[in-house]
Amino acid sequence: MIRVQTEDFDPGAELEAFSAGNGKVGGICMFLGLVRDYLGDDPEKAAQVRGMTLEHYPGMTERQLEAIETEARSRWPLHDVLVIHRYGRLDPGARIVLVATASSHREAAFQSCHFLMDWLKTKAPFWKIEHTEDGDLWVDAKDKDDSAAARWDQKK
Amino acid sequence: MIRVQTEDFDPGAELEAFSAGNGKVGGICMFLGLVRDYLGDDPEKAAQVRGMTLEHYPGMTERQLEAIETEARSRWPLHDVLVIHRYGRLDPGARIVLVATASSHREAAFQSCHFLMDWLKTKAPFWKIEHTEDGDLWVDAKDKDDSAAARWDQKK
Amino acid sequence: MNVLYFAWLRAKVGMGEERVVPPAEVVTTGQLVEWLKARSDGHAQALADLKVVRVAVNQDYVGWDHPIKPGDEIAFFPPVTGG
Amino acid sequence: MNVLYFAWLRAKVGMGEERVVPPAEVVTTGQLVEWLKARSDGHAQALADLKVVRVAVNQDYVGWDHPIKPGDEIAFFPPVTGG
Repeated sequence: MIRVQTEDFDPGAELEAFSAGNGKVGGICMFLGLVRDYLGDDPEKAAQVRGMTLEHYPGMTERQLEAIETEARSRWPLHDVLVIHRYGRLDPGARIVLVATASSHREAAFQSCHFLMDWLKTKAPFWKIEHTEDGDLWVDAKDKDDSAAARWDQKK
Repeated sequence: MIRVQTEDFDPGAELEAFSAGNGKVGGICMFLGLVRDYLGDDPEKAAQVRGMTLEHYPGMTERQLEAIETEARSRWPLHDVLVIHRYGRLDPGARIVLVATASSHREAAFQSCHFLMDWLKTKAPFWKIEHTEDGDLWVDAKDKDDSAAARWDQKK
Repeated sequence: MNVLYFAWLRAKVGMGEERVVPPAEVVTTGQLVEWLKARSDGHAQALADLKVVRVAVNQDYVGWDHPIKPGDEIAFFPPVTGG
Repeated sequence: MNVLYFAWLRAKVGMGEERVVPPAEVVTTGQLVEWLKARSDGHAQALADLKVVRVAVNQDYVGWDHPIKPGDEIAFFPPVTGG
């Protein structure tokens, strides 16, 4: 299931609903992405980020996320998939994204969750603008996100 | 943090406490292992497992899990690590194990969580006995668990 | 056709959406870019370096030689940074 | 020294723990196994195939040539199946 929303979500409640009652599920892998309080890759630039705003492309976002979910389900035997992605203004520490996968086997759960995050990072039309002491900065896409996503092409 | 216990745990509450207040955490990866209701690798043998009992080696379990946590922290930049493993009698669907890692970067969170589960599977002294319609069966260790753990040796 | 701009492209163009009717010889995404760049300095700046611009037609990623036709929804935006 | 058995080894030996005082020439885990096997049919069965037996001395995994001494805690168990 795909959800794109401005509202916060409760990872515990989502997890509880996600795993409920399917006796074939042996493992659930979940990834939770949060707004960090520092810029770029340097934790020493702490407390410089006052928050961020996530813009997205309504319609295309859902379409791309559904395509990514379909791809994951075709590659691994999954009982369930959940992707929640927020947009709008987010404070430091806020939840941005949750991806969860349920499978009979831990390896499938881990790999599919990792795959979903990597593909989401490079294919879902979201853009971040960081609100800092020095003004607003559009976040640049990272080469390492492209290479993280590309490794799944090789494994196909 | 390592916890070995008979009591159930609340993954949502654990996750909430785990991630609270560290603005440097950008990603949390969590794995939750559950008791499946079927035997071996065949979901068609459904509803044959009436539960299982997990035996462990008190003292050595905590010692080995702490060593695994230390190893994970030496390999990846982690802000926090949580491992909860239950023992005793567990019904189908029950939670067995929770592993969570928090890092500034999603790749480190994913890899370290995966590593912890793989090593835990081959190094933590737990043994499962499945209670089935046909009696009690000690679960055999799987070669694929050994090879899953071994790949982290190569990456070291 | 309907043209959408996101993130810093929207800021540079000065709007998020516009309806345009390019001449009949504009039949690919690449040709549309060239035609749009002549509309204003903002357009020209936003679309100056296509290495940092992605294009989608009807919400699917496409290349710069992809065909376009009246009624299409065409979106220009930077490489994505979600997750 | 204190010897512990877990899982099906415990079931075969018929107890989870025993205090033993092997003769002075028993100085490795492998020698201890041979000496224990003579104690009962249950011991012999439990320790018959060391390919499916693991040994820990003082709660660390060791091999079959690991030294042992009085006061050690020595545990025998099958390959682990937790997680």
